[in-house]
Amino acid sequence: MRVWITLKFGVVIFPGSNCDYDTYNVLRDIFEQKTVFLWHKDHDLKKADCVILPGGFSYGDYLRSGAIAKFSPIMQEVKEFALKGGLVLGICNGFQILLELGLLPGAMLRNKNLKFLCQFVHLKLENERTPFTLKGKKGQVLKIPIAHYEGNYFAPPDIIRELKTNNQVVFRYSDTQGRINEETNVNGSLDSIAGIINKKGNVMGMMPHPERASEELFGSEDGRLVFESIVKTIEN
Amino acid sequence: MIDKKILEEHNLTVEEYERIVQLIGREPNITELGIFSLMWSEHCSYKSSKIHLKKFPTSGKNVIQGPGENAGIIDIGEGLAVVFKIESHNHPSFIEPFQGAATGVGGILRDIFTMGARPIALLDSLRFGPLTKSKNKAIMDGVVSGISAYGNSIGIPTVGGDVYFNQCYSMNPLVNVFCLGIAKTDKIFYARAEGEKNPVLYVGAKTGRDGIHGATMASAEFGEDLEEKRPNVQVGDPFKEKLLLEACLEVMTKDLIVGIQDMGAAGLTCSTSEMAAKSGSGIIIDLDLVPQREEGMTPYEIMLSESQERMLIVAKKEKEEEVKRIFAKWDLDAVPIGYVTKREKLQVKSKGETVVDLPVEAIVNLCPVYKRENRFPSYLKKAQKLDPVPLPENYNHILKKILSSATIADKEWVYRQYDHMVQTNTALLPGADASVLRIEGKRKALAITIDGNSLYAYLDPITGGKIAVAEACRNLSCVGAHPVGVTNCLNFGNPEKPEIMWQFKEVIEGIAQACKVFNIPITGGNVSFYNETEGEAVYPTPVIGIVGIIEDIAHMISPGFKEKGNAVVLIGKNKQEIGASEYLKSIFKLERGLSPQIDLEEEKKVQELCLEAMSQGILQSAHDISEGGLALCLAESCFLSRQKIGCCIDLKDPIRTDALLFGESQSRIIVSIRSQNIEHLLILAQERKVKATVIGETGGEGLIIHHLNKEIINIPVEEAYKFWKETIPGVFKIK
Amino acid sequence: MKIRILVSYKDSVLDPQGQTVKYALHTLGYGFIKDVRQGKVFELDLEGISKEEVEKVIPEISDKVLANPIIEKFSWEILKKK
Amino acid sequence: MKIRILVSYKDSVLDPQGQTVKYALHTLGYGFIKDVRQGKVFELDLEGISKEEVEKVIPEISDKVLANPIIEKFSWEILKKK
Ligand SMILES: Nc1ncnc2c1ncn2[C@@H]1O[C@H](COP(=O)(O)OP(=O)(O)O)[C@@H](O)[C@H]1O
Ligand SMILES: [Mg+2]
Repeated sequence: MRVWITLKFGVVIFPGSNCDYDTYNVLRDIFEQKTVFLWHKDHDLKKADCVILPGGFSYGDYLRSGAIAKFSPIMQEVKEFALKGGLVLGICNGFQILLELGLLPGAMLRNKNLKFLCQFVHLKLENERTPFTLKGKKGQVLKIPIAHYEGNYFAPPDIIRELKTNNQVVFRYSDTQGRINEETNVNGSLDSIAGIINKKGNVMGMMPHPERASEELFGSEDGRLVFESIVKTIEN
Repeated sequence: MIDKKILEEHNLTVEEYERIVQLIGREPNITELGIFSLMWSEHCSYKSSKIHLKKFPTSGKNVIQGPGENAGIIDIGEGLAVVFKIESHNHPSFIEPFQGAATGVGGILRDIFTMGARPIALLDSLRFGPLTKSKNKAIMDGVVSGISAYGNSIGIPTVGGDVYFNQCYSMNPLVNVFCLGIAKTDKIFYARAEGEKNPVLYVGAKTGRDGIHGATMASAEFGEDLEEKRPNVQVGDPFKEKLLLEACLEVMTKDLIVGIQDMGAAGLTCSTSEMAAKSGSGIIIDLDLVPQREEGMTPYEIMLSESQERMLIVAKKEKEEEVKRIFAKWDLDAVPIGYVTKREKLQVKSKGETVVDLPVEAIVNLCPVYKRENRFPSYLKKAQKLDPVPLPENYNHILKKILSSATIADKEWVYRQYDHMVQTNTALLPGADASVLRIEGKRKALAITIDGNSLYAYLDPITGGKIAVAEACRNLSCVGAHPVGVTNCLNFGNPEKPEIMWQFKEVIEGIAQACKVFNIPITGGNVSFYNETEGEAVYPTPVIGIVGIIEDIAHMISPGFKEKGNAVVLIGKNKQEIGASEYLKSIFKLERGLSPQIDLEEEKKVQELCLEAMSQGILQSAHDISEGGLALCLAESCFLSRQKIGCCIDLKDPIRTDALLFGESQSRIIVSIRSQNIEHLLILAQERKVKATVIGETGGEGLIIHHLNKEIINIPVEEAYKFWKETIPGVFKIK
Repeated sequence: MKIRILVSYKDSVLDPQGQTVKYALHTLGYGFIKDVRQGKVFELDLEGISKEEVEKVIPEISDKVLANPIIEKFSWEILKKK
Repeated sequence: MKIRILVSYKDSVLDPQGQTVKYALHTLGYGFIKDVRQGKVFELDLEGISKEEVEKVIPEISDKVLANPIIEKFSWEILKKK
């Protein structure tokens, strides 16, 4: 007998991805979603409803993070999928790839202290009207870890303006109360930007790792909001 | 023609050379000599340490593999085994801190996944000179970045470690890296070359003129001619290693290979000859087939190259093609360079000629074993003598100074550069007594810690050895784990000096005794000698890595106070021991006195009590007393509590106040507990004849300590916290 | 043919690495250094390709792969063999 | 005065980045690229220092701060102002 599952996540594996299994396991075990891996050399998205580009060091982050992965065969499909309105989430290195690919505006510079940063941060949810955050409340503060060396978001002034006018900034680094200042801006990102979405509202990139904050055992479950929102979106 | 000079260049003595000639029945050619120089080096042959390492207990019912392979293996039940090992990369990290440390990580990772285990945790044990010298700062900065760059990129979390600072490490920093992997007990792989005509495959990076003589360099004391001894240090390629890791583990899921061995120090030489020797077989390879990065490499260079990210595989004849296919999937070549033979020989061809033809037994197992002379060190008596120091007036002031000593201060500056969460198994993050890792889908969890106070070992080697083990076990018991296996890295000076050799044998004796009392096997480790510059040796530095099991992760305990109004209980006895303390070092600039003493049986009982109380779920927090003493342990218990809960303590012991606060007496643990459970804990203690004393209560914003009804410490937790937290970042701040 | 391509941040993008180097040099007493910018250099060995093609292909490669136009600029030259 | 210093791995030293870039360019069809080496470039603005001193001090800086002589080599030039 054939079981129909309407919902399917595709997690892309690039050479050098290292949060691929973390993300896969969380989706499969915690959210009990049908989840498949997508191989960078393939052209097949396996009918995924949502494609996730996981964290890691694709191609060792050599040259620039995401600079080489963007040329993978699978990414040409992901691009098409995105342009057709498919849901694409880039986490950390995945975000960097989306920037390099031009699916999201801007670029990443090295963290302001020129060091890799692995720690919990607090995020202020700025836009809850996205497929990735609709289970949240505006202004809500989430505790989710970051782990990156190049997460210092940069874009020319006109782009920044545009991001704001279109309400494309989804997450900003803040303190526990949602206050935003130099200190809470751990990596030096312009406007404390931690996550953005494209105009169309179907492609989001974020530096923090929601998959690392989906089980109580690891100190926070706030990351669930992102995955639960996607599930809700697609189910409707 | 081999002459004295050539022998010196190869760190071989005339006697050793004569032995070689006698073993192979002729004069070796230069390539063959090179091979012996690597395999008979201290680093590979353990010729000076073997007889002492024999003292270690290495067996136990859960031991699947003890010393002798790339890593040790312990059965943890449910069809799973942990594979772990520690390696040093001291000399390279001094010469080129970033790449030296990075390739150190790469090396130990290969030791683990070459056995079929997926690495799930790294720990690093670091020793540097004082950060007041910019050179030491630069080394630390480089080493930490190097470990971070390699470990983060390949996606293995660095979940813990330790950092000590001492003058003796100024020209001799120590970088020891520990790695642990998980394997299925029925899918473990060894360095074997079995089955005549089975193909020998070379996989991974191309061979270049990297670190030729590297292995022997690691066995030659630095002198004025340091410049000359500097080889071209290798550059690590974590991306390549990640591909290698995934490809090897994928190959191992299928029934395709008979053996595999990483090419670490001593590269092709070591892997070919060891695999053959362990299987009583031979290997023949053709160097023309070895992938090469540079033009015109000689057989000597190819055999001795230490290029990173390479492995040697003996595949099953008929499976060669499938192995190649899997490596191709990961954009790697698997190149057949030879095959297994029946004759127990290593044969190497180049340009159609045989350039090496040696009995593997001679290369691998017949290196002379030395029983080096050892003598009681002249410094010791004097160093152990401690004239009484004046009692301080202001203990708040003293506490602040100790909190700001680099060795005591918070190490977040280091571990936040490491991705310690990737693989999402890290249940207890760095900063606790031990790191705890969830085992996917299991109730059980793993706890890992790494320890070694070299000042103790310097002032009392045998006790230093015992304490290194005891403290590691104590750290495990503080998170709720019982120890199951030990690995160790022994960092010492020049073993040809009798006083160094004495330190070595004493420390080993101490480690061995402790392991026997705790009934834990040593499954492997590493010895690093010649850690000295211009005759100045490092303090004897045993680094002990111990793996423990928490039967139910729900019982995991962390060091920070949890709630106001809990009772603070001291398990163990306060003693008047002040020698070898951080207090003497940072306040009086004294590194002397007798190290704290230890009664291993008592230590064991203290730990058992702690574990029993945890399994009954009556403890809120537990933190062991070590460097900085009781006062520091209390301070940290406040710092590590979410809301920085303070505590009010009342001590009655009739001993010197400074010794009471800052002395480093062993076998003590501070726990916090709800008042309704105090009775129960005290009864458990009585049953075990362990001393347990309620010494105060959690709560308030201050760390307050009374001694004999006199307030001696009263400082806001937030204020004390700043000194502890900001010391190391302060040193590295970019203005 | 040997090609050298230099990639560096646009002036509008601040370069913390350069700043750190400058700071380090100052503390070492090299006060006469007013500014430091750090970038990347690529040296390519080309074979079987004409000068004309190079003129076309190198800017293409630089723009598409070696540099990120949002933050970086590039320049290139043909190295004469010694 | 503007100085440009190029720092790169010695030829005998593995250059993982360069190798990976080369691999990427090949898969993109630029097969005529036989080798890629990646290095760093530093551009320094100097003030109040004579040409002679520069000749002395730049190699010193490069050797001590910008490059690690064990694995890296450097070259430098004075940029003529446009
Ligand atoms: N201090 C020690 N205690 C126990 N075993 C040791 C020690 N030092 C080395 N060994 C064992 O000797 C063998 C060879 O060590 P080593 O050369 O470091 O391994 P590798 O060649 O894989 O680096 C290993 O199995 C190691 O566990
Ligand atoms: Mg090995």
